[in-house]
Amino acid sequence: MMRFAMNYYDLMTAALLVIGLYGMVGKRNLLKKVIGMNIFQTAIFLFFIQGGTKPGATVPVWDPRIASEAAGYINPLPHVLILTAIVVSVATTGVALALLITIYRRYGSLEEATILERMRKSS
Amino acid sequence: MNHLPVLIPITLLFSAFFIPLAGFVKRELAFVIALAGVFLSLLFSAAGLFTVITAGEIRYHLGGWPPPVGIEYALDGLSAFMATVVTSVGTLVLVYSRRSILREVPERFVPMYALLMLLLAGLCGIIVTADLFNLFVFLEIASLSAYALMAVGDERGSLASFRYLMLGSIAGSFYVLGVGFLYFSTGSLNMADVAQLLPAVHHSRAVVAAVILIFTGLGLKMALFPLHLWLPDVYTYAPSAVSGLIAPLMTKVAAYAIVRMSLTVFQPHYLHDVLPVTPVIAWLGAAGILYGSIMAIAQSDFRRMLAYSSVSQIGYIGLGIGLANPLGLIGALLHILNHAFMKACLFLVAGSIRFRTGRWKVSSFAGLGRKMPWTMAAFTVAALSMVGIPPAAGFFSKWYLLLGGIDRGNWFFVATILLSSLLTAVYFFRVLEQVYAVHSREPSTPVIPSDPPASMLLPTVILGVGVLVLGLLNSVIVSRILEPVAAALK
Amino acid sequence: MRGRLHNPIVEGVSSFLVPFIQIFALYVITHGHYGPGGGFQGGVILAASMMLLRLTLGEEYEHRTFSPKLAGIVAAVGILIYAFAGLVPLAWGGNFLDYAHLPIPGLSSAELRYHGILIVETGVGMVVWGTLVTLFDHLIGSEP
Amino acid sequence: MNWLTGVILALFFGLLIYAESDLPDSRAVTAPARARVVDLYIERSYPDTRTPNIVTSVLADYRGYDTLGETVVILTAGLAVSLILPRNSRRG
Repeated sequence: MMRFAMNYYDLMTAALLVIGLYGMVGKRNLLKKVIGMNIFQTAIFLFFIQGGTKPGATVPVWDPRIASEAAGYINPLPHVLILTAIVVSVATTGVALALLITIYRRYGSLEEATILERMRKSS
Repeated sequence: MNHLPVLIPITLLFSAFFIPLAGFVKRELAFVIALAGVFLSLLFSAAGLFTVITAGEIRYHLGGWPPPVGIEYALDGLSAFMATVVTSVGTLVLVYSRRSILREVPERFVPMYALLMLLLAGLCGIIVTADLFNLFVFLEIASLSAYALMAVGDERGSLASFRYLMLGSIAGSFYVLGVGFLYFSTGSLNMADVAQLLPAVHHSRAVVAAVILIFTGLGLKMALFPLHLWLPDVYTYAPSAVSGLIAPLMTKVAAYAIVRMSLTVFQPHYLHDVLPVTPVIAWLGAAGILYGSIMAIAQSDFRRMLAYSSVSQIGYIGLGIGLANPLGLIGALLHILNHAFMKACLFLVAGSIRFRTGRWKVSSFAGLGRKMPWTMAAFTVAALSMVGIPPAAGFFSKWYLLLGGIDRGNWFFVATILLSSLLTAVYFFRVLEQVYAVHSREPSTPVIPSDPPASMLLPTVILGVGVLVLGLLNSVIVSRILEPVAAALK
Repeated sequence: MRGRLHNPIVEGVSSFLVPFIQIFALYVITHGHYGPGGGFQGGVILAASMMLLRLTLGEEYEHRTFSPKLAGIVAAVGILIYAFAGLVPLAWGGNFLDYAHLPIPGLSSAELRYHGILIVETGVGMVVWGTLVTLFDHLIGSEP
Repeated sequence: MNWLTGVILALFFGLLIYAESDLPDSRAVTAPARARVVDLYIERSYPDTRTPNIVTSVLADYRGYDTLGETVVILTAGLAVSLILPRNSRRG
């Protein structure tokens, strides 16, 4: 039976992913594309983290009362994967901003149309 | 000595870590460490290839933990073959790059070599890994260094590289989202493990979405036909040494990842009968072949022409993968090898012309045949091989693709391959004619162009000769390395 | 950064706070074993304290204490710590990154792994610290 | 151009909803995401590494190579920015 009553997180993930993709593809300003990229990557973090939750489970830090009873802790693996994805997102944004600075210094604008037009004029 | 799988990327990583430190001491050390690192990695890859051929697959548990718990490296015929291709072309282009970088981007010599090594390490990491998420991490290492390396050539390189960064980050995010769906459906990240768990959830919608997302992401990285928009600008405005390294390798490793996905993770019949993934790749590849060749004919800038010819050659590889039969796969893998050598040679020729004359418009190549004899000889060999003239390697990979197409019984693909050889001939003979037949109109060109210095000329010629040698050796390569790999498709 | 106005209150408070921020950062790095924390988070806090000084006390002063060259060296040394923590077990019969084969005498394999993780976390902390300060200097650095 | 982006976004949204409707509910005890690997992590993490924080033990030990790659990603970003934006030599 298709679980149509989708939980709230899946809907929010899909919405954020689409907003982020729109930001990257639809927007003409380069900085807004970078912001769109960040929204897109944050939505992926949400998707992974909410996939790892369990009802009534605590933070995955070993404590004697729960000991190694698996149902007591939430799933640690998505958290590990997301730490890596966050670092990748920071690195990509850093390089993107560096590129934006060189583009702005050379062409004086971040609007894609003006840049292309100035580029055509200068070549 | 079964540490081979991890030694291939690790040697590159260590040389990348030492370069910044050495750079503080003496600038020239950066090049020496880089060359040593890539050559050592080439030795390990060759040793790995030999061990795999004789003794079979090597499985390596990182951190000492067995697969589902830890990350696993697997060196089999396919990955050892790819690692050798990447490190051999990498070594040759690195030898070439010193003078070219000193000419074009002199003041950033140290970070340049550190990033070149990280790029190669990322590519080797993708090739050797058998873990889905680990592939994403090394894909990002390779991509990040490629974004930066391509932005420092021409002044228009920054915008081209920014667009490539946008599309590359979309590709990476699609891939990791697909892996996420796979993980939540099967519960494991190890490729072999997921392959066993998949049949149980074959018809789950999450797995279908995962297939679509993963193949779209890797297709974007591979610049398969409709997803190739970032490629022409980036290869045109990158420094010549960088495009000489990235053009032959980066898209091929993405193609390898697609082959790895279709062979190891998702069973070939699943991608052909249940989900029409391989037919779509085949048709996109065929369309890419034609589109790339036609656009290449229309170009006047030599590097942009090579970029569009790359799009069409990647179409061949996509077609080979899409045919999903042993002959097609052998054709695709052999074309990855041949095209890596051919495209590296062509881009190094472009870099040599730019190094000597600063020109890249094909119309201005008049009379270079006499003035740069050795470079143009290498160019001729590579051009003939691209067109598919027998003794050179290019003919044999197209031959296997033709057999694959016939075996599949799709005559449109066969016609596409034959037609595109003609189209390729058109734009390469146009350059050859310019280089040899046309006399340079200006009486004495301001700079008397002659062959570039030995450190640039030797790699170009070796690649040219290599294209011929690969042609002669193709039967050995196919029977010893590629046939066992393609057997999985039976 | 350009034309920075010397404001004694801002300078005083920030130079007073920075040491405590840095100690907290070291706590976060080493606390990774027992709770949320670890190399990345600690390294970022360390880098943030450097950035605070660069913003308030101006680059000239800061470059004397933590120059971009030193940031590069710290990052390189950090990654080498991590890489050698992976390479050393190879010589003692383990696989790459197998802390149980680290040559620290007198520790059971579990404690060896415990200390292996600590070494690795400090390496990561140094890399993140050095790299983020380099990123800050290049992105915020004035026109070349 | 924007009708094409509209089509792409609509297809993408449809794909996500289509996929998430069939995602195994991670709350269920038998969810595959847990059964296969994660229960091993939770049970063996403390005995194996004596570190209470299971995330750190998975991050640095079980999947330590991912974190090495991650640290190299940060290093690549630092080198990339220092390549794209050359610092003026005055400040070394």
